[in-house]
Amino acid sequence: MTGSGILQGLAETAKNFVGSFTHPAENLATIEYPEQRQKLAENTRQFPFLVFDGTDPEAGLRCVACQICEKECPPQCIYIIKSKAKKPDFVGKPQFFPAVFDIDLSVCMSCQICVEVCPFDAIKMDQDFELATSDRFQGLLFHKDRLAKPNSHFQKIHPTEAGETDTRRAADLEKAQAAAAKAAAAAAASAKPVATPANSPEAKNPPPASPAAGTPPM
Amino acid sequence: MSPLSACLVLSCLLFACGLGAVLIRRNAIVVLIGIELMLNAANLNFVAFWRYGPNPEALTGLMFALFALAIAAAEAAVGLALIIAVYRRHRSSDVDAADELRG
Amino acid sequence: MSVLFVLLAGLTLGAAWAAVTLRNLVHAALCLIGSLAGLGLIYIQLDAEFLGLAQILVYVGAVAILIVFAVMLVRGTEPLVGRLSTSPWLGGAITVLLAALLLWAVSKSPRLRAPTPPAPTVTVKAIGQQLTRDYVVPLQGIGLLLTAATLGAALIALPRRGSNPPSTPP
Amino acid sequence: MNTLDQLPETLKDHVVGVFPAGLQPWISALLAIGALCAIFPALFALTTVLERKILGRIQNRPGPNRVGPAGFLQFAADGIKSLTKEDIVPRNADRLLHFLAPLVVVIPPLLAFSVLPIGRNLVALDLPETGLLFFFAVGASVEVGVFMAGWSGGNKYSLLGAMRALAQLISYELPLILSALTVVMLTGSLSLVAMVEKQSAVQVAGLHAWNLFTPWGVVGFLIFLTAAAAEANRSPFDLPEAESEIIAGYFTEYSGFKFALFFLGEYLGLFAVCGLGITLFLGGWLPPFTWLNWIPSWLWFFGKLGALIFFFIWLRGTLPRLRMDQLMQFAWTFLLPLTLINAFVAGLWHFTADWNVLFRWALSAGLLAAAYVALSRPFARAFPRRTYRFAP
Repeated sequence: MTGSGILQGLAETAKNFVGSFTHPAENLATIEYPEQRQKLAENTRQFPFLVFDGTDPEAGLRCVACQICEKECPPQCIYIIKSKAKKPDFVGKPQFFPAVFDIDLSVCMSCQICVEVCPFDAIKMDQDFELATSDRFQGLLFHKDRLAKPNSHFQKIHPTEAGETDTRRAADLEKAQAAAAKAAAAAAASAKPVATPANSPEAKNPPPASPAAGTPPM
Repeated sequence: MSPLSACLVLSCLLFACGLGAVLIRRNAIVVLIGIELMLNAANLNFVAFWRYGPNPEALTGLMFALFALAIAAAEAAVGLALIIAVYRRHRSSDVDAADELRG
Repeated sequence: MSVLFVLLAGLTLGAAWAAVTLRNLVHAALCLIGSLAGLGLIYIQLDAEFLGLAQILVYVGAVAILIVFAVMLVRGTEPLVGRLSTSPWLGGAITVLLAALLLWAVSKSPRLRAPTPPAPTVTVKAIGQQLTRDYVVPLQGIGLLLTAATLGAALIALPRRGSNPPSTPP
Repeated sequence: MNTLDQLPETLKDHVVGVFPAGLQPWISALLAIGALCAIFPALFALTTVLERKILGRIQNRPGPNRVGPAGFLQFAADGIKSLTKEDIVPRNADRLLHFLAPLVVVIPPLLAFSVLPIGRNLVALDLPETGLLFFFAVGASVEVGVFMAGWSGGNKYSLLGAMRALAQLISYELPLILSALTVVMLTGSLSLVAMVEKQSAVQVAGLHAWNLFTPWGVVGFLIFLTAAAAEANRSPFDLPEAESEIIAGYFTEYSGFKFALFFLGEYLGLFAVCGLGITLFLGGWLPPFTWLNWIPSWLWFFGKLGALIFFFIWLRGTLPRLRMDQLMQFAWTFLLPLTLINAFVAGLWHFTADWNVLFRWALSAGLLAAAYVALSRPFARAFPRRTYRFAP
């Protein structure tokens, strides 16, 4: 019958139309941004950010300004100036730290190469995309203060990766402390046969053997 | 200047416009427009005489105009079909172009 | 001679004059539509309501589109080249002569002095009854004629099977 | 009941009464024009929003709900947007025609509204002799506007769109007029008010004798709706402004306010044709049952108008667009013959008035069903149902 196709079509759309009122949850597929938000996949990545331990972004900053990421970055959008002074890192070994660390987000293409090459887990990819700004020049050039975010943020957005990083860092810390303790004991043993007073100065600040910083898993 | 004579003057002038177009203009479409005008001028006469005539109840003028309307529409259709056929043959809608029959 | 009639007559005449004198064919066709619509309104003003509206429906609705389609198919939209006509004076003289003759006849005829009769009441039922009683044969004739005209027009305008496709003008 | 029903009429009489006698006919005409020019464009504004919301709901999305309460100020946003947009006129356009075309497309539907009986004696222009003829004469002049729009833009695509639109308008005008003539044949007069009067006869169980409740009425109404959809360039017949094929059809070269005027003209055309359909087949302002006439008559008219508009929007959400050849073949080989047969069956219905209702219905409905099947077979063979490898 010629008209039957039309009637079936009309019935189908009528079902949709009525369904959208009776039980909107199943029928209406729209997520009304910005009130409702879509749950982002775990390894979604937008732009990099610097991770710092503890609460003080200056002291706890993991970045040691080794500038590998600056060299590796394909669009060259990272700009680092190494500071002269040093500060102890998480195992207590004095390291340099970046005086200036800029990333031009308008150039960055979110390729995550900087995260892969960073030996110190200092830079990770953030999931924040609401960065619209009216200032075309300085608006998207983020400086160190704006890039630094606590490790807790990193754990919130990338839980699995953060977990692995933390366990690895904890293992390194113990290895370094064990090495330091062993070195202290060795120093104490070698100092004891000569004279007991010699071991007091080394024991206080034993030169920590530089920890073989495990290269982060590729 | 009774309304009847006003209508007649108007239809004369319309008829003159139509005739002028037919005689003067070279383009076939304008000739057809002229013919349409002439037909409608005649129609106007019929309606004017029916309206101001002795017994309008007879409706003769009106009926004549109605039939003339239908015929004019049919004539326009056939006329335009002829123009398109002539155009396809002579590649131009100029009335003077179709003159093969001239001796 | 009401003001409305003069206005409508002016509109119709002006549009008719424009329809025949304009060089651009599409404008001419549209002016023809204007004049025919004006004529329809004059019919309504002459209490021939049914005829006036039928005129608008037939002409403004259908015949105008017919003429405009013909203008398109005959590629009349290119600006006309050359003079409007080869022998304007002869045609013009005949037209003016005829118009003068008609106008003289109109002004002389005795009937025009008669008083204007009251407006007749035209009911569509009366028209219908006339059509189906006194004018049955012409009605069937018109039906036949219109069918023949439509078929004829279609056949003439259709390209012959196998005739060469319309080549572009030289 | 009567006060609310005649409210617009009494209101107008009060206002007209204030003016001196000489001016009164002019004032009452002005009021009627003002009312029509206010109600229907307002209905247009409401319909644009309703259309987008209903289409959204059909496609499982909520539709516009940002501007105003639940999105019902969206028409103001669209209006302001189209008013502030730059009005570009192409260089080799024919300026005068380019300017006149939207007017010639918008004014006729407004004229057509004056003839429609909106309420119990609420008709702006009561033409006792030629109401329907006035409606079609005015409706036919939209085609001139469509051509002017298509040609004046100087753009080949818009001219092509205008040609398509004209072919469609003309070939669907025939079934529209003939199915309306079927009703005229049985009402005996061209006046729309008389048509509604005739449908107010009470048959059985207080049911008003709408023309829809007869076999030829149902088929006539369906044909009328199909032709009305084509006449208003709606849903399956919106080929002339098919964005996918020829950009925006005959109003490609328009922007800003003129484009909004075309949009307005199209919707007003739809309301006019729907209004006529209601007057012819759905008993104008008559309630279906006599005990329902405590609801004012003009509310019935606008209620039915809303129902028809919903139906057209629903149709738009369902059916894909017809190809040009399907469109033309459907009009000439299916719709027109069916309309003629329907006119014949209506005549039969009239002359079998004294038969038993059952026989009468069986005869007419049987004839129409046979005609429908006979006519749809060649059409279905010409356009066979497409079979897809993976879709059902």
